[in-house]
Amino acid sequence: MTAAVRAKGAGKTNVDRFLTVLRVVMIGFIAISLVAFIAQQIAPENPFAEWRHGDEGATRLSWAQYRGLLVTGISQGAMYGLIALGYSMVYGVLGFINFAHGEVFMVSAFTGFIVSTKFDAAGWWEGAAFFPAIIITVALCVIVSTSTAVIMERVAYRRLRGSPRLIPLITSIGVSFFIQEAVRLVFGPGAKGYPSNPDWLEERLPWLGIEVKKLVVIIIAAIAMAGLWYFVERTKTGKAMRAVAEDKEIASLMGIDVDKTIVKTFAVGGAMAGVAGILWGILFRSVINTTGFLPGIKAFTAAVVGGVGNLGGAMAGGVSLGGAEALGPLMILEPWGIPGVSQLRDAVAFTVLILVLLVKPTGLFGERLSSEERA
Amino acid sequence: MSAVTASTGMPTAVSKGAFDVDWRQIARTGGLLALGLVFIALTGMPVGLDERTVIEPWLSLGLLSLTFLPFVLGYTVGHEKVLEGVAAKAKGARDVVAGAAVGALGGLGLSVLVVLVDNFDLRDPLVNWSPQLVEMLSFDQSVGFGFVAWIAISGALGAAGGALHVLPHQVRRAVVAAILAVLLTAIFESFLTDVIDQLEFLYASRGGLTNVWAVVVFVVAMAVSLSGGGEKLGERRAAYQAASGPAKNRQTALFIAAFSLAMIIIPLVTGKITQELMANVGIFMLLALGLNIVVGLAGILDLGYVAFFAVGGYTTAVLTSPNRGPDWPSWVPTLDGPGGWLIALAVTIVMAIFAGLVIGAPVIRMRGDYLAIVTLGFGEIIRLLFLSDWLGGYFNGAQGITNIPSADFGIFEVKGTDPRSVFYLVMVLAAISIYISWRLEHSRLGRAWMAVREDESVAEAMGINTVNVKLMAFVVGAALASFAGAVFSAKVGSIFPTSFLILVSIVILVIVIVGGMGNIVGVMVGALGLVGVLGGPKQPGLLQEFSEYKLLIYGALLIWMMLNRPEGLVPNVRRSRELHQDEFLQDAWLRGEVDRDESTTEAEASANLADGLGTNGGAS
Amino acid sequence: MSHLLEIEQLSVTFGGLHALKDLDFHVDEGEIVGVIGPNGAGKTTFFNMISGMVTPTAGDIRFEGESLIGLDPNQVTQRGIARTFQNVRLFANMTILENVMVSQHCRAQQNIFGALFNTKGFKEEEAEIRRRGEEILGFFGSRLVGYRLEQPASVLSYANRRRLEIARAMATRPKLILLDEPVAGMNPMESRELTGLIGRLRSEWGFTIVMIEHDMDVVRDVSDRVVVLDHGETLAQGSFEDVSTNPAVIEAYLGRPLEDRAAADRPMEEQS
Amino acid sequence: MKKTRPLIAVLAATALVAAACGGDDDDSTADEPPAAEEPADAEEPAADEPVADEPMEEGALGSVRVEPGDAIQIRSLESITGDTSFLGIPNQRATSLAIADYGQIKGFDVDLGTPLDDLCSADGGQAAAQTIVADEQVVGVIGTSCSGAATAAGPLIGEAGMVLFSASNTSPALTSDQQGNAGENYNVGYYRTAHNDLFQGAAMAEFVYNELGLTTAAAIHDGDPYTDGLATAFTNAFEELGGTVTGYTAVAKEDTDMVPVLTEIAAGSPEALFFPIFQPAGDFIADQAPGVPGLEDTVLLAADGLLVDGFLQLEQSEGMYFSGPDTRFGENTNQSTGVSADAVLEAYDAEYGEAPSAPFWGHAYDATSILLDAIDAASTMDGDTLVIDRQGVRDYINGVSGYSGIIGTINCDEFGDCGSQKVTVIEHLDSSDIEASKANVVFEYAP
Repeated sequence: MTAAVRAKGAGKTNVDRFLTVLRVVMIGFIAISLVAFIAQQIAPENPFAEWRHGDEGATRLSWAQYRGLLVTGISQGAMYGLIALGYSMVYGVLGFINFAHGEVFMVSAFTGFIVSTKFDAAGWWEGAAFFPAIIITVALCVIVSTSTAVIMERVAYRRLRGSPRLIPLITSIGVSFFIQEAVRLVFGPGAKGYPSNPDWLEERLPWLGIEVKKLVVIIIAAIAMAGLWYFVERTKTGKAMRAVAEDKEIASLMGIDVDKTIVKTFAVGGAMAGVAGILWGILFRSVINTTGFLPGIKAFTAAVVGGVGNLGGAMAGGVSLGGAEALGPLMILEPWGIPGVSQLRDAVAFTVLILVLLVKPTGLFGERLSSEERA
Repeated sequence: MSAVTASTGMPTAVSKGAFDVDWRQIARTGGLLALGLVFIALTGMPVGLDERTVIEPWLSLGLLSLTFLPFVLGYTVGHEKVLEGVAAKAKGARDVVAGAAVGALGGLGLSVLVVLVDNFDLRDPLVNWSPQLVEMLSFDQSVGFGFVAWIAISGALGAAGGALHVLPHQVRRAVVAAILAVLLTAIFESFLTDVIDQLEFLYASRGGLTNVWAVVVFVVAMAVSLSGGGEKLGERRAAYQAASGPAKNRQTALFIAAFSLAMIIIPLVTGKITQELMANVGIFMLLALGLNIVVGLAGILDLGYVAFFAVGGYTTAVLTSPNRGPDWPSWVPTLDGPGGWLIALAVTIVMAIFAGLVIGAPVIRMRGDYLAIVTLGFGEIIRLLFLSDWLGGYFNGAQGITNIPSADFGIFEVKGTDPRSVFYLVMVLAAISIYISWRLEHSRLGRAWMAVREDESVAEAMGINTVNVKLMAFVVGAALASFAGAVFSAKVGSIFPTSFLILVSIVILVIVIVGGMGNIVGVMVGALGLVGVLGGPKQPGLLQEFSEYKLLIYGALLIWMMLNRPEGLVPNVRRSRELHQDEFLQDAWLRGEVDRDESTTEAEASANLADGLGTNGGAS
Repeated sequence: MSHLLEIEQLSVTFGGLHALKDLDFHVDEGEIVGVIGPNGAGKTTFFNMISGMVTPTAGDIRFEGESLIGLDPNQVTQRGIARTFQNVRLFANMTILENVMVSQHCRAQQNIFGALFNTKGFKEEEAEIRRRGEEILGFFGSRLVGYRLEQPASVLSYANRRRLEIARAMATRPKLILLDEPVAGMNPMESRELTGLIGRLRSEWGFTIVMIEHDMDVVRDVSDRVVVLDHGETLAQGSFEDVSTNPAVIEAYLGRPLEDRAAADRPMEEQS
Repeated sequence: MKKTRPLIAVLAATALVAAACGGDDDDSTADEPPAAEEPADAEEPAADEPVADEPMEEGALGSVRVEPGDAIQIRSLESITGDTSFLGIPNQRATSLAIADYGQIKGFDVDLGTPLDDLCSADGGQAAAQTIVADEQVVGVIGTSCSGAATAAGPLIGEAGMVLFSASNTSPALTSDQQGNAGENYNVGYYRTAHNDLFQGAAMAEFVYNELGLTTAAAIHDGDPYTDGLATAFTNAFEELGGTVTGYTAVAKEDTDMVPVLTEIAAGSPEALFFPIFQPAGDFIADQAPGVPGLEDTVLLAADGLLVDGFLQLEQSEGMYFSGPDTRFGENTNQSTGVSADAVLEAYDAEYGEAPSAPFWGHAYDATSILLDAIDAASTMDGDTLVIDRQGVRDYINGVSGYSGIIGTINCDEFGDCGSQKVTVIEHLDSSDIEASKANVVFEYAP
């Protein structure tokens, strides 16, 4: 905390100087990369073009390709955002990172797989029957993921209230591994394929060229986000949540049942992850027991990028991160002629996290934390 | 919730009746047991471990995986936590009844499962929903037999568990010890026969203790326990802990000497399997010792600790292997031949320190939990860089660096094909690590780490440069991890990015936590118990059969430890105080120990208490 | 002449709220200055700012002629300013001796190699740190020494915790000690005793002391000079007698509803 | 404290037992490892052999004596847990079937012992190999599943005089570059029936360039040594043929959103895209590639990693080409056991209730029967005792030529490559009839 408010001048240590250099280097690197990228895209004959793979020269992307990248980034980011909401809410209320939140998402995607294959076998996953089928599937996914989150809280976290804050974090790592492994053992290793989507979902919109399913993902994410916002800002339960997030003790003095509110927070976060899970299933049509792990961590990254505790920020952070992942390797690394940039995508995502925490530790849109959490 | 009779220190035989039990609690525990058993059955453990015999011919590891829970829960359901000075419930038939009820309820879960599996086909999502499961659960008899059998077996085990309460304290301990002795002798068959070939007579030819020897082991263990063998050890330990000053130092020295001697002798008499196992344990012990400094002493949760292991491994590999990437400039030497490894080790340590600084500096000012995630990110970044095609010219990407020569010391060569030599090398490095940890813990740096762990901003106000101090923890931890990396690459002879997954960080963390954060002995016990028995992320342990379930057990263990024993098996006194601060304060308050020699008013004591709780939450 | 501590036009705002405003203040070597004022007057913020935990929005703090602005708390301590906390913040799980030893960190020279190789210099310094620790604890009579040395600080009584906090501040070898309500929560006998100790801190150890205190008896007994803060501004300065008869001060203490004070006090507790 | 007491008692008990039983012959056990302390009067040759007391004719590596009533020991070392178990389990099972079909050798049973796990990693392979070599009765090992495991296990097993015979390692480093140069990790005593990656890469390149007539191609691997090696082999061979490689990149195994990497590939507008990776990443590439502008008409090709039912059943895999070992075993019959491929599959299904999950079961079966043949050929009877000459086992396998196995005709080269070296490319037409697709061979490569 002291770092955030330090004035320039006397107290600079070597670490500070190193960090300043690091910030400058990272931002400078990104700036140069972007310039190089743009130069390479505009004109194949320029000094930057030679940075690329030697003789091949610069390759230019078409508008359709940019659009494809952007849409995929946003739809991926929307899912990160949905998961990030759960992180953000739990962090806001309990002040710890629920590492296992990604597994809630995975459990939902798994439920979706099981239910959808059953519907498919019954011939319900196409034609008009698809709509009732998908609604039932979504409902089941949300129910399962919500219960997972609530059980998790009851079994693993409730007893840890008030213990040093790294303890629940470590516990949640254990929970995460346990769920991952339990799913692998009970449902078998290997990827599970969703049935094929109805054709209309796979088609592209004539005027935008966007795949319908990605558009659906973005729209549903937006609706879920709006619903959540309404819930937290306007309903009584939502207000109770904010009160608990601000100060548990005072909230309980005000007659708010803190335990219940915390359970509700987990439930709402779980439901959001549940929605993300089934969207994931429709978008990628495949799920494996580790599906939740990396997206979970990335979603946390998204929450930090947007500013922890800030719901709108979580969504914005998710979309930013999705965009950065989709475009970053191509725009930042590729211009330097680095081969196999997509391999480094996760590295880019984590670098975004580090950069945000170095440059703006409160996230792009500011944190909303209770006073005790800000320490 | 009735029957509270005053405890007179002896189990009161009189109780209000065998059926005067808390039925709600029983229903709850029984339900949980049923769920747990069904879950275990569906993970495939019973069938998967059925091949492995524990006691020939009737008890397999698979069967054991289903039967130990009813016993344990049967015991715990009757088990009331007795607070000193608070009345306890009377023991007696009601414990047995409660245990039996819980066991039977749990068994009912399996009974229902066997009927369901037999009649419905859910194999599509549930892979272990198989005919083999039915076969196993019904003991190759009819399903009806299985149905009845599980209620009976589980009920009987629960009752047996509950019956333990009825036994006098000493006998109870002896029985538990004897059961454990039989199971351990059976389960550690491969280890015991590897250490002493002649022990093979204990076991049947296809594995498993024979009935006769099972009984013998049981009786012997019981006799030893009843004769007070265990007690004496316990007394010795207590005496050691109570001792202080030169007496304690002498005892410590004696213990260290005995331990070192054992470490030198054991590999000489054991076979290669054990040596290999111990070499692997040693590598993880090195890693855990390093992480212990970071997490245990300085209180920094580093989830990317594997990065330093990777840096250590790769640096040594690059410096010694002729097969490193082609893009290295020629001035980077290839150090094979005598002493080469030592020089490489020196460079490796420097590189690890450098990595520690580079990774540490950006994260060190972050909040504890942010730091955890960011270090995890760094761990991944480092692995991805080693894996990438971009740096493939240096680190061979996915193909890894192979043909890493053995560590040649001229007079003594440490090579992977000779696990004993690896073990000795690891032990020397572990001794160095332990020495470093111990020296630093008791220096001003160690005190500063503790202060930072307790309350960072106060530490800062007391003139401690917390950034430097934490960075130092990072760097020392990194250097110790690089030891492990250097040995690892010389031992395996090849190094791939897949050896450095996040999982490794987590496993090391589990070792530190299970053993006891901040305690060197605890870390050693943790490494031995976890990597030695269950196995490391890519290393088999004694229980090779468990490798499929290893991570599940790691996860469950982590949760259980955090909930019930956050200070670990061998706790660091201070650390455990910290983790149980409220309880300590309450205890102290209850016992009136807050301040005997002063006029302590009640208000003061409660202020005391409140204050303790306050600092508890405030530290970050 | 130049003062030991000199504060000029110091201001700080928290989210638009002026916690301190244009504060001028100075302490001379060997003085004991009492800082009083109603709750929420900005006293603790004032200490936090001197000790580097909060960076002022404007103004300057000079210690021995050098500015402290922008320094980390540990650097401030290094320069010779130590403090205690209003809500006693000991290292509760470290032993009493360790609490005092760890506070000498910034006065010790030995590095990691000394510790590793157990050099002569290291051993001597450790012994010296220990000796000094015991000496400082001995200052408080028999309460913190003997068998107590190896006990965790958490077992201490409230009063003893306050004493240990002062001992810990002394261990950093400061020139100036900032005491934040040193006798809060003590019974009259204990606070009388501590008042005497504060006087001895100056006479025997040569510390200059700035002290926030609500107990007017203590303030009167030891302070050479008293500063009254209210709403982040200096209300009055001078000897206790002058100040206590100042009508503005009386007004500030009596003329405000309690709730108001409590609310205004909150932001200052945030620096943890 | 209370809780730890029983444990202590157990330890004490164990220690007592150990002391009691170990006491009387402690000395003899302690000397057994060929350490250094032994007095210099020992004249026995290379002390590794425990029972080399009889000076009989034997090869440089010593021999194994199997007493009457004992069994000949071989081991299985495959990846049988975790994500790669789909690869290792069929190998291990086929090995058991082959042993059962083969029957006794000179009246001695063959025992596979407890199946060992290579954990698909170097460290796992090494640890398991250490377990194997601890038992000096072991003659040979069928395994490993993963090349990385063989890299670490090979030296140990080779040094112990045993043979390591793999059914699914394909890395050129383990054998040779096919030009007569030993690979970096070649060890004497290592053999495999799987094809060398260089073959498959060349086969695919040949197919794309000559059969499909495409001149530009790109390749994607997933950071697995196998896929990286194969993709490299393909691009090298393709360029050698005169084609242009427009892109060579990688994804992470956990990636799901492939649009960025495909866009990167699309920038070079390749006519063919070879991604010899595994599920699930392969699913996403096949699914998303047609939607990326610039890749609509690109021919998608994959290798045996995706030649699995789970992938072939996906609609999006239709129209793709797959290279892989020739799995049209049909009437092929193993000459040692006289069992045909179909019969093995039938037995497999009867025993394990499912079809093999990876195509290397036939390779494992043949590897096992060749090893057993070699043991038969290299062993002699000494009274009632069977004496197996370790060097003889190797010599026999080195000399294998024209062996007719389930996977075809097997010839071993000097670096242990014993595969039938026949790679086929199939065209996948119908995701609802994958058996037909598997049989739809459009290209054969057998140099």
